[in-house]
Amino acid sequence: MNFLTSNSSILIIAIPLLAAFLVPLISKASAKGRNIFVVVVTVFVGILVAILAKDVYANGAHIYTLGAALPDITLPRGYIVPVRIILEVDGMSIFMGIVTAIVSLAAVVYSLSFMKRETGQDKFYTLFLLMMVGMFGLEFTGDLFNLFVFLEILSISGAALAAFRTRFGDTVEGGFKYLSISAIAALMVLFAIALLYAQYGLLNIGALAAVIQFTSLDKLALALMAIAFAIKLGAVPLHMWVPDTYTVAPASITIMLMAASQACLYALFRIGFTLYGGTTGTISMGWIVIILGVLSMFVGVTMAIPQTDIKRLMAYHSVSQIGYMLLGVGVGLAVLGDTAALNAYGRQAMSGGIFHIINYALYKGLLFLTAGALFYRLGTRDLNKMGGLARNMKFTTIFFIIGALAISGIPPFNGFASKFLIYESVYQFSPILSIIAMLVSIITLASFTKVFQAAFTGPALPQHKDVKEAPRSMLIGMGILAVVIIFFSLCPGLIVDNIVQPAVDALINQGAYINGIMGGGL
Amino acid sequence: MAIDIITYVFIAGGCFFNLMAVIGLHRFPDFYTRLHAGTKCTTFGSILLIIAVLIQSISIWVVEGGSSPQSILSLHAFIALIAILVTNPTGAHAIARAGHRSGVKPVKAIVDDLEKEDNA
Amino acid sequence: MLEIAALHIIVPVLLIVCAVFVARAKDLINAVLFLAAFSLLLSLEFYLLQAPDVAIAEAAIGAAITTAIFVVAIRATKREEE
Amino acid sequence: MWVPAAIFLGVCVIVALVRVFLGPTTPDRIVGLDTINTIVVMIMVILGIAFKEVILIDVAIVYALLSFVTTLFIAKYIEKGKF
Amino acid sequence: MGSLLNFPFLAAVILAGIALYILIFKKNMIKFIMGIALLEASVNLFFVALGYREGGGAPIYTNSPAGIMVLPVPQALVLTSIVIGVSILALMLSMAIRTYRHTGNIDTEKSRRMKG
Amino acid sequence: MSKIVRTVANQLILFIFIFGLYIIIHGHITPGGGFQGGAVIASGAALMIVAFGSSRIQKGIKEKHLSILESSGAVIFIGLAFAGLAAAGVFFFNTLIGSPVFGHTPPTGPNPGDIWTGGIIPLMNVAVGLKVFAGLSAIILVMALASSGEEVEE
Amino acid sequence: MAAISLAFWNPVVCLVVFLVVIALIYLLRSRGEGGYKKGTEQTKAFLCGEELPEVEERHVKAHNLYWGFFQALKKYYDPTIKAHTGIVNDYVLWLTVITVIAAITFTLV
Amino acid sequence: MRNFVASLFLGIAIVFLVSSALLVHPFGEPPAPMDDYIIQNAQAETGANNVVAAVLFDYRGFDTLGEATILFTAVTGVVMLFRKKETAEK
Amino acid sequence: MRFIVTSFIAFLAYLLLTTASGKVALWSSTEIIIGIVFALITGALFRNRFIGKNFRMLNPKRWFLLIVYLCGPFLWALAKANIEVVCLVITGKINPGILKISTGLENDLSITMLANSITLTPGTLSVEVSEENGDLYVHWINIKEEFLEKMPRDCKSVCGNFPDWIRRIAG
Repeated sequence: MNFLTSNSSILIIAIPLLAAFLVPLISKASAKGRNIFVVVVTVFVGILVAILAKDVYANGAHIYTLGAALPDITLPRGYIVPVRIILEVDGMSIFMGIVTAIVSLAAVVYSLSFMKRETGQDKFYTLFLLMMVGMFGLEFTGDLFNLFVFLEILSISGAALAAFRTRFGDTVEGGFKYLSISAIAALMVLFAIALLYAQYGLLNIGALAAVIQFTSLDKLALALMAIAFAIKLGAVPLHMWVPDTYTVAPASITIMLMAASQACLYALFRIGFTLYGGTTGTISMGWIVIILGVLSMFVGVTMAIPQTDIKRLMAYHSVSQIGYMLLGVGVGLAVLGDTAALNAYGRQAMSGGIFHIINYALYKGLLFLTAGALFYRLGTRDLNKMGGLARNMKFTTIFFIIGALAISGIPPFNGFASKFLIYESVYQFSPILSIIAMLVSIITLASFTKVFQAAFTGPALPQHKDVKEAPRSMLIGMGILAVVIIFFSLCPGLIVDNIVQPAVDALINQGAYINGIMGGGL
Repeated sequence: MAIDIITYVFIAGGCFFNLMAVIGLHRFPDFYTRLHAGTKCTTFGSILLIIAVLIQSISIWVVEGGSSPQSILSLHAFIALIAILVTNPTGAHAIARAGHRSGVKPVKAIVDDLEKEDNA
Repeated sequence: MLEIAALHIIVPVLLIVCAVFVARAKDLINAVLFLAAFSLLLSLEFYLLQAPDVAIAEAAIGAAITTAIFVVAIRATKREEE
Repeated sequence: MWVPAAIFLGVCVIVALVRVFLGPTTPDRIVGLDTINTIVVMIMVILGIAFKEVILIDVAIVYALLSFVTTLFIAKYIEKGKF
Repeated sequence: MGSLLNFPFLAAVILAGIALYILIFKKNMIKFIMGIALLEASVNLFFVALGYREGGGAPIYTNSPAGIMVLPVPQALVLTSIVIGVSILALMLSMAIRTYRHTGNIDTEKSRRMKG
Repeated sequence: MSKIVRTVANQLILFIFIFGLYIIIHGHITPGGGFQGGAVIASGAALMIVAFGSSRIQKGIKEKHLSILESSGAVIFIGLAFAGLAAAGVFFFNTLIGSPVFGHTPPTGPNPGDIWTGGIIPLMNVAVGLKVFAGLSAIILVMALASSGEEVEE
Repeated sequence: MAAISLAFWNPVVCLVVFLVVIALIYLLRSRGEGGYKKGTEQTKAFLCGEELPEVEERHVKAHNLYWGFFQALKKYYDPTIKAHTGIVNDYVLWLTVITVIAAITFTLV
Repeated sequence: MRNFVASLFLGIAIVFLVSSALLVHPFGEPPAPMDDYIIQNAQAETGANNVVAAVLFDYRGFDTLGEATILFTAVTGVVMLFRKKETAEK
Repeated sequence: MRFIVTSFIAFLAYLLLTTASGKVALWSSTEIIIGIVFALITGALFRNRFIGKNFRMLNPKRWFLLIVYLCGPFLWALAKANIEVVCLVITGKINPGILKISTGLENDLSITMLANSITLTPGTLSVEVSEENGDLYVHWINIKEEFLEKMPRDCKSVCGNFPDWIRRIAG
């Protein structure tokens, strides 16, 4: 147990990686064994995340120096800068880790039935595990170049999976768009790393944050990194790949891509709060994040209404939902230097934004999975060809209702809790923004009413007479998310106090992050 | 000192042949003749330059004694020369064949047996 | 060391020229040719910057393998850029 | 003496590159590329001597062996062969 | 001379500019992928040029009094970056081939199916 | 390609292969290492593909063999990293430093001849070399097969 | 630390509200007509005595919903939809433009 | 319209890039707090003469693992894209 | 047999690459051990590629002749060829054409050697090789007029006495 606790951060990354390398070999032996293996690995990683979370919430940030004599020696003997790669898991990282773990568990269980009709499943599960590795690595690493490497793992595996069903022509198009955008964004990040390395000769985030001076090169690096992560998470007007890619990917991969965009959101916050947290750049960056957020909310939701492709509609909604997080955390970023404002409303706005991350991942994942179930049974994503499905697919309908109510912010559900935190605090910052946010929520409800009306209600169409309920493992996958949503809906206060607040503190408290690296010498 | 002068002569020769190669690329009318210049002259230039390298490093080797790394240097340069000698003419042959198959005719050719063969 | 500085100027200029030609070539196979030359000169530049490891990697991957997969891909699609 | 020779060969590369640019047909361009390959290998060998580093020559060997592969691929393309 | 000495940096960023030009204006998929390759190469060149030290030798212990050496870390990073680049190129080219099979075209505008 | 190219390729592949192995095993004392050597050998595979045609190469070595090779190379690599975790308690710890096998500190020189240095670095070089060779060859083979109209078997 | 516990939000309250809603639904349902049977004449829609249209025509299609909304906001929707061209090059152009704007912002402010 | 906007912003982007290249430290004189340590201690700590190899496999071995993973991912992706039958027969 | 020969040649190549690494006659013991291992791997992989159908190249006399040939007539012809090409570059007077010549050589290795030799030597370049018999199609940059009359082309005037040498080396 002690071994697991002290090594959990690296094991969370290394075990799925090892499993991914083993999957092609196991798959030669037996397909069923492979499925069991993948599920077991995912569950085990979930347990490790829980262990790590317990440790982090009890003892503060978890440091792991790779290749040193002991994991917590961050600085070499008698030297002032770190040399090796260091994993640093603080409250925010572990928060994102929990999101990733839940989403990937649901996705892998869902995939068992969903991908049954496809060939090349060993490739699918290999890439799936690699995508998990990419997300965990991106969230846990404390090194800039390592962040770039994991970003690339995430992009490549995500793009390959988005193009998985190659018999449809448009899947390849979606994958190509995602891969091009990711490659360019990753190269921008790499260029920014080069600019930072040129001045300070360092690559560690904490060590860089201690010495950064906000020269004009740093400003350029900040712009490059911020916009690169913004395009990866799909903020308007850089969101155009989102509908294309989310639409064509298999449903379980769509939710993984969604979690990937959350991981990039994390990277954006890490850059803004930790790396540049001590400089004067946070105000302008905060405003850029807020503007991107408001644009995302509004454009995303208005573009969603006219869509007739169910997954495309949901993809535009995810653009819109990301706007909430950007708005909430952006307000916190804009007032980071102003302690009074931070305590008055900034902290609350940030907790709203961060709480929205996990809520979004849950209910949006549930919605995408129900869309996938419809596609699995009907073979089409076109809303015009659907109708009256509530008769045949009862569980799917219930899950859809839960997700739709949660995303629209209807009071008992968890979407309302996080949105309410955002409305309340942003109102003190700027009333207009808050009103826009509420308006967007109303339009969201309207568009999901449209989906519900078009797909589930109405007269029973003759061509859907013998449509059956989705297979069991898909229902289990959706059920996991639905149960977590209901739990979060019943006691959001518990979640906010125990999980979200440490994340907010970790983002605000730049000194603790730096101290974790620079105070660990011999 | 004499060794230095010999080295310089070889270097000058190598540079001259390489220069002739690239000038030949511009002087000749079609690609077969350019291939003559581009292959032969660069190969011979490389031989001369590597001979210069060998002379220089062997002289250093003799002066400094057997443990000098210059011996490995000359050997590796020699391996590079062998690689060039094997790959260059083969590559030239592949290019010539590909060019002929893609339909490039020799300019001002007074006889073309291969063309006749293809037509026959 | 002035001569080395001269090489440090000649080779990057050649790199830029090659890149411009890559951008301008209408025939994709010519663009691949320029990309191969670009890769070669990039390898030389790495060599000049005293990075033999990177130069070997660029020579092997950039010159041989990248060109190979580009040529193969052009064979599987079409040659002309419209 | 070695570095000026390398610079001279660099100028030769420029001249050959003009042929690669002008070459009316694709085979002409490949001839130019092949010439550049050989000259660059020689530049690498010469600079290895100039820097007095043995290990740098390995790069030249790698390049001499592998530029051949590039040439063959493009040649096979223009003779319309199946890969 | 001061700014002229920064010429490798300048060359790298100009290459990035050319690559961006290709990425924005060239609608052929394979040309687009070449643009990404150029961008990759420019960033690599920038990185290695960052690590150069005046009069330094390669970062390998070959001479007995080890003299000045150029910085090793950028070279290691660039090695990683090169392999990443070739992986991305391979995957994108495969996708281009697939697109051509489905649509008979590799133009980004003519082969697209999704918009709006 | 023609008879001449085929013959030369048959002879040259031996030297490319041995040179690639040389680069891999001397990765920690001369320039080179796993990636470079693997890429050189993969270029040799590309040479065979271009000289003989991919369908003829495929009779000898199939994509699934390469895939197994690649997986095993990756498993060896991560296994070495796990060995650090098992032996010293830290992932990626260089466990073999100081031990008689691969544990020496090398003398300075262009090729000191003492290969037993570098801890796990030579082993990792071999693993990465295997992996890179198999991966890049698989990419080229699969793409060449696809371009000539054949598909990979599942 | 600012206290952000959603104190008004008690799980028990939520459960009670939920139960009340369930009870209301049950009450409403029990007050309904007892003689209702599925699949009989009762369930047929009554359209002024006219013949019922086909099932497909009775179902309101997705793209017909909110038609008036789009008509009212035509000035907004036309350019917005036109901006979503679906071409990768345009995506890169957007990326460049926004990066340049961000860089200018950071440099000036 | 598109061409004009694109050229304008491309120009500004290049101006930014060039200014960044001019603002970087002079060519050949990098600051190197991390690299100095590695150059001095690599031979003793890792037993490798090639400092780049020492960095690749020892100091930053995790990056190399990630990079090997990327190659693995790409190969899997390419093979996946060209697989033969795309639906299993039922 | 093939395995042993291929391994041996691989071992020699490896030794050439690692010269001066130690004390055991220029090589260190570890290098020799690793070289043997690599040579065995290489031999197992390429034994059917490297050595053709027969073993006539194993005769050391042929190797000796090869070295003599490379250093003697070949180098001389190469120098002559280059001077000729340089003259042509400067004057620009060319008279090209593609000729078919029968060499009378049978096996692949000798045809390859001949083709590569004449590519590098006076004014000639092998363009195409016949797959059935060993006929070469040669691009000649400066054809002599009197050569054109005879239809079975005279091999002697194109490639000098190379075929004889090559027959002795590899034929």
